[in-house]
Amino acid sequence: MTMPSPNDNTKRLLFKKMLLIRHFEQKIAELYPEQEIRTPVHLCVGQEAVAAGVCAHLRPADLIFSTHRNHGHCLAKGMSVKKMLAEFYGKESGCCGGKGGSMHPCAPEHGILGTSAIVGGGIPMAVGAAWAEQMRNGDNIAVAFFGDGATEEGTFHESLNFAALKNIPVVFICENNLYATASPIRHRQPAAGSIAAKAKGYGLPGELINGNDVIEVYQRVGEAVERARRGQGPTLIEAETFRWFAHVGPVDDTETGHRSADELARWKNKCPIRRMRDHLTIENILKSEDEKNWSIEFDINFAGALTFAKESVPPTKELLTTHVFA
Amino acid sequence: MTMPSPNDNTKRLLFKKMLLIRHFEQKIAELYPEQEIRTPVHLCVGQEAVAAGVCAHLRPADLIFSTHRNHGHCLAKGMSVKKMLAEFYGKESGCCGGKGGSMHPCAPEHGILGTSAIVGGGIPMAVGAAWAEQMRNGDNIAVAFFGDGATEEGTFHESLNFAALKNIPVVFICENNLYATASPIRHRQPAAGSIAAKAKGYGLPGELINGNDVIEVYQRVGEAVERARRGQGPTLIEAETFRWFAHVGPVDDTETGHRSADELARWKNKCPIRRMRDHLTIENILKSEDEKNWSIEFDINFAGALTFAKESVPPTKELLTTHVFA
Amino acid sequence: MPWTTPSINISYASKNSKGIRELSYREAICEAQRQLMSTDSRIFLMGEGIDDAGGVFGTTLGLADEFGCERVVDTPIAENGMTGVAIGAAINGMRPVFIHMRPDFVIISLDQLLNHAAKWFYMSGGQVSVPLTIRCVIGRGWGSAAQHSQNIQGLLTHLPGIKVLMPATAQDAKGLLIAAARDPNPVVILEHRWLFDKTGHVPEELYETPVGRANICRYGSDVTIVATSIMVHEAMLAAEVLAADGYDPEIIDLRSIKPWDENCIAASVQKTGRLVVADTGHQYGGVAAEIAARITELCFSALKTPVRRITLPEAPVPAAASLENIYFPGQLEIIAAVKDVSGG
Amino acid sequence: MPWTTPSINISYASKNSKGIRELSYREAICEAQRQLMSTDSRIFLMGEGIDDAGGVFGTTLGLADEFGCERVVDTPIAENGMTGVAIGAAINGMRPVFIHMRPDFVIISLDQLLNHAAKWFYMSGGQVSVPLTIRCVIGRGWGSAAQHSQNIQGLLTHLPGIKVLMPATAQDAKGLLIAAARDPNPVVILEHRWLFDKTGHVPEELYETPVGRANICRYGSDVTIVATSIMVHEAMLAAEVLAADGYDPEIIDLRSIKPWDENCIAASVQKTGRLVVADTGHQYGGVAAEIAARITELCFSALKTPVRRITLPEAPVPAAASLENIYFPGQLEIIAAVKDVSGG
Ligand SMILES: Cc1ncc(C[n+]2csc(CCOP(=O)(O)OP(=O)(O)O)c2C)c(N)n1
Ligand SMILES: Cc1ncc(C[n+]2csc(CCOP(=O)(O)OP(=O)(O)O)c2C)c(N)n1
Ligand SMILES: [Mg+2]
Ligand SMILES: [Mg+2]
Repeated sequence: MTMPSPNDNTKRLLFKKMLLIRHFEQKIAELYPEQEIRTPVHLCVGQEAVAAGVCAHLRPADLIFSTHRNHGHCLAKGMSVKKMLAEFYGKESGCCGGKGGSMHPCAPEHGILGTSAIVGGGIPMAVGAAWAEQMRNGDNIAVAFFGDGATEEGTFHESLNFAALKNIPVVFICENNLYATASPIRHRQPAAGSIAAKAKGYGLPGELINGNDVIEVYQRVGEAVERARRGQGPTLIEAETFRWFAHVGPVDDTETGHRSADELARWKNKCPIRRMRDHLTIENILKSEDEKNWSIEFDINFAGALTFAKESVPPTKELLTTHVFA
Repeated sequence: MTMPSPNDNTKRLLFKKMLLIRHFEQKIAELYPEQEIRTPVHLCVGQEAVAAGVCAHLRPADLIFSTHRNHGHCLAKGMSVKKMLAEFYGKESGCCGGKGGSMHPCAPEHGILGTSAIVGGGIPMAVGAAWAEQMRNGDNIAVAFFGDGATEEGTFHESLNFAALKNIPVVFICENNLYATASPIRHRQPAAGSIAAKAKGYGLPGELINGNDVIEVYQRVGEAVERARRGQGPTLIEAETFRWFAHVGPVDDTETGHRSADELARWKNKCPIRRMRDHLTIENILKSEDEKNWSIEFDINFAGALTFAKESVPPTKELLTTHVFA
Repeated sequence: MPWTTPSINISYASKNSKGIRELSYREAICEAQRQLMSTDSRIFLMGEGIDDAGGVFGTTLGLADEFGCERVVDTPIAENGMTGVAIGAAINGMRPVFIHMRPDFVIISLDQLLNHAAKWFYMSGGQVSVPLTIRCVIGRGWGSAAQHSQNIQGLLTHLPGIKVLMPATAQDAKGLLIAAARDPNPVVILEHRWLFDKTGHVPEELYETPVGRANICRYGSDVTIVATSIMVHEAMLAAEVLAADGYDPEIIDLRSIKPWDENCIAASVQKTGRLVVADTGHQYGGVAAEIAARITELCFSALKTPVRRITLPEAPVPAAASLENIYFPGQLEIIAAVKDVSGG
Repeated sequence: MPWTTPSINISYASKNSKGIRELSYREAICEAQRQLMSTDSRIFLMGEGIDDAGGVFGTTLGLADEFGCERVVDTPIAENGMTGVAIGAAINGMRPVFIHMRPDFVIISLDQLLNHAAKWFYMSGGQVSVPLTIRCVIGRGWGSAAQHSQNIQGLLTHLPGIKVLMPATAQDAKGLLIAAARDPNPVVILEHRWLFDKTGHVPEELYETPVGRANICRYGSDVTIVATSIMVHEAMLAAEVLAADGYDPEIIDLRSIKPWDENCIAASVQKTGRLVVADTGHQYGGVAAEIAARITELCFSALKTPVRRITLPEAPVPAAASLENIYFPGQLEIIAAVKDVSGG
């Protein structure tokens, strides 16, 4: 029941999506020192394959629930760069009207019904949203993205139990980047256990995959998405990956704490984008000008979005107490 | 590494302890309609083998953390019938000075540092108490008793994770009596999962045992206690059993809800006390007058305790606001 | 009790109301849920053991049979996670009513309630609201002690983003629950178990008691008593004694704890010059503190004496009957307070 | 700031104090922990990432190296469970200090804090107390928004059984933390991140700032300003402006939020006849509501105007700088309030 390898076009799209995310994050990293983005940014450089590989299977009406580290997921799901950037710049034209900042993006038209920055907070909401679909006999599904740290919260367990009990069309995607802030996973979880292995306790399939191989992500998550859509219930996927920047901000955190430059270098060698580029090159799928063209496309788009974001007006004080209640 | 079968004397003591618990609970059931015990009672008739088999391994300085359904655990750990009864009768001489009622017994001298009636509430406390022992290089251990329902709470997961991470000397004893209040486990947990199986996700031993066979409980828990004491970490034990009375009070709840008279009858057939009596009889360990003598002993003890409880004074109003702070 | 009749504010039961029957508070809640589920397929009930023989103190009896276990959902014991699940369903088009048997269990879910439900609409810039209703039975007595008898309105009202209702009558038990279920925001309703048998005149139709409006249960002239939940009944009992002694209290059932009807209370205090607030909760920063602080701001010159608060003592709930009996204030405390603020 | 010097209340640093240095609030906290751990083997620190390079905004720097990771314990992300673990350790002879980077995460642990820690001693009839200290960094700014910038003292003070402290100076940051760690009860300390760089004169020795005592930072005659945490500094800034305009405010640093020093404040209000309360938290049932309600009870006839509360607006914390800047009140609001209660 393994999903076949994606076709050439899909592979190109996966690659392009990863490039888009990397491009966005690097731009944010460049702009951040200007101090005009006055909201904490949790960059996902190094983790692009998961967002791209998962969201490639999702329809606009499928839902995703993300975390503080949401940029990649949101972009992969279709969120507008303009609205996201305007939100980062604290503008009324932002995806949350300036009220959410970088940690709570919302774009209902793309299946993003809001984002929690409480670790573990979004997992049960994904289950509930998928349950609503099930109750209506819809065939949309929900995906919960979360980190390794989130699997330590009680909500992770409570969510798996309920999703398994009710056979809810949700896919749990844990991006295990081996750290939670500066805390290594060995400080937080027993070495003899594993995140994927926890699924068995609920009678669910649990799979450990290479989160830096977008084709593997695409195939394995594709099966999980299909299972969910066919009414065969949830899956827990642990995708091993690594973030390149520090927990928050465009900062190098190696040698100041538990992460070492060595460890980072090893993971940079496993760069998901380079890996896919190599693959596409060998397979002759990538045209020589593709990357350059895309890069120009991203630059133009981003520049337009940035102008939009910078020129938009900030929310005025009458908006301070609106939207407390609907 | 299986613990040998208990010797004859231990078997007699296990049996006697079960009888004590049964006797106590039945007396409470008889007295309850008088409406002088003005606190909810969660009777454990049918589940005596777990309390007896577990606590037989514990020293006074070992700690237990129990639940709303705590009478058996407390009695097995050495709690005075007098003080417990006085507490039920709302007296100052009770084990909590009348402030706790039936759900929060406390007897530090017997390793009972208080009891939570929040489902799942006591589990992390057991881990923390055992951690304190570990930090002091002590060799006392802690036992967390809890029901099947409690394994649905996030604290169960958080506790297992931390205990496994730090190799904490704690034994998790889940009494799976198949119900939480009137709610059957199939309403609450996926059929394909299991409580004991969850241990694997944390790299812990997890065992499903017959909670109505006091010898099996004694042997299997004995191994877990020894592992904990030797610094080999925690164990999760799921003991299958059944309660005879309704969730709360001396009530028959069959045919009014999800529990059926049939199901109860089947479990009464598996009565842990009868099972052990049969075994002791076959093995010729029980003297013919034993049970009668013990019963007289329990009666006399209980009668004295009851008089004490009834004659003790209730806490007076100056005590209403004492003990808020130490 | 006589006052349950006049207190039906006919203005919010429509003109051609299908008739008014004597129903208990319990029956009124059950009827509200039945009518809500019959008329809105998005509404469903969830909670621990809500389909069992007890039927949440009788308030969900028959509903599982009528609507099936997909709409009357027995849940795992996982208050925080299940609240998150409810929020997820709510933002995706459903209207969950999550039922808790005890307020203490709501405390476990405060992460999802306060960090999530209360903030979701705001954080999304007004795009995604959370039409979630939490029903929670409160109560007291029978030695249930510190972890099973708390009053939590003071915790729920403090942070912005959640509405809190406490019906004192059968009419409002129905009307406020309907209002809550139709509200696009998170609303918590605290229902007092000791009121479940109390009857009142309840319209048959589906009507809303407006959120944010208090109810004047007794008109009076020389002191205002604002009460919540069962304290409304204690106040009405107190009024009989007080009236015999020559006092003429005005009694206001707050009903809607947040938002609350400060205009109604301020108008009363402008008239009476004296205010006693009788809440079922604790004192420090409780509902009574807010009313006292705010009404003092609004009516400073009218107030002849400081606002008197009747609240729980500064201790957890004790188990022993001897202590429990004196723990919960009632009509005696209200009588004493009224006499005291009235100068003896 | 000049007032940090006179506000050292020498009475609780002992006579033969080993000397007073200029230390930052951050350093004072760090020193308190170092001295506590050096002198009491039962004390240990725990929390998410507390051993990392940032060292909880610098307040735990060096401690993991000095005391080892068994006493400076990096924990899983599981606030409720780990609070339960801390309680278990506390009742079994240890003295945990559980550190949270943000108040919002404490909300996740309210089951263990409010249902357990706050009630354990009472439920046990005075046998088992919970010597647990929770340190929590509060703050604001940089678009951290609704789930990372809350003020929770209003939630923690409502139910009986927990003490809540909010140091505004380096001296108290050290003295109150020591008092908390030695207290046999659960104590929550809320430390404001914007104060971490502020310096003060801090005694070298291990001293306690007494819990339940306020600190008069400025003596004045015509209005009392009670402030919490960073609002104390805003009030001191406001006082300079107000003094230039002919006002003479008395400024009281509440410090100990629960229990609180009602005698100190009442005495001041008896003198000044006017009270402004400036809290960092929300209004409904917040700390300011309690102080307003209680002081009005105690000083009704002395009060010339109703107590004025300065609190957060009734909304979650917004992200955009344009909104965030006006969300948090400061000296301007205090100046306006003082002028207003003083009749223009
Ligand atoms: C409940 C809660 N506790 C703590 C935090 C602070 N915090 C923010 S992100 C983070 C680490 C999360 O780690 P992980 O889940 O692995 O996600 P990653 O950052 O690695 O993507 C922590 C502890 C939080 N936001 N919420
Ligand atoms: C957090 C919490 N939720 C709900 C309850 C109400 N309640 C009391 S006992 C119980 C069932 C517990 O079931 P289980 O853990 O299996 O224990 P058992 O009663 O079967 O021994 C429930 C739901 C509670 N006390 N605490
Ligand atoms: Mg991580
Ligand atoms: Mg059970």
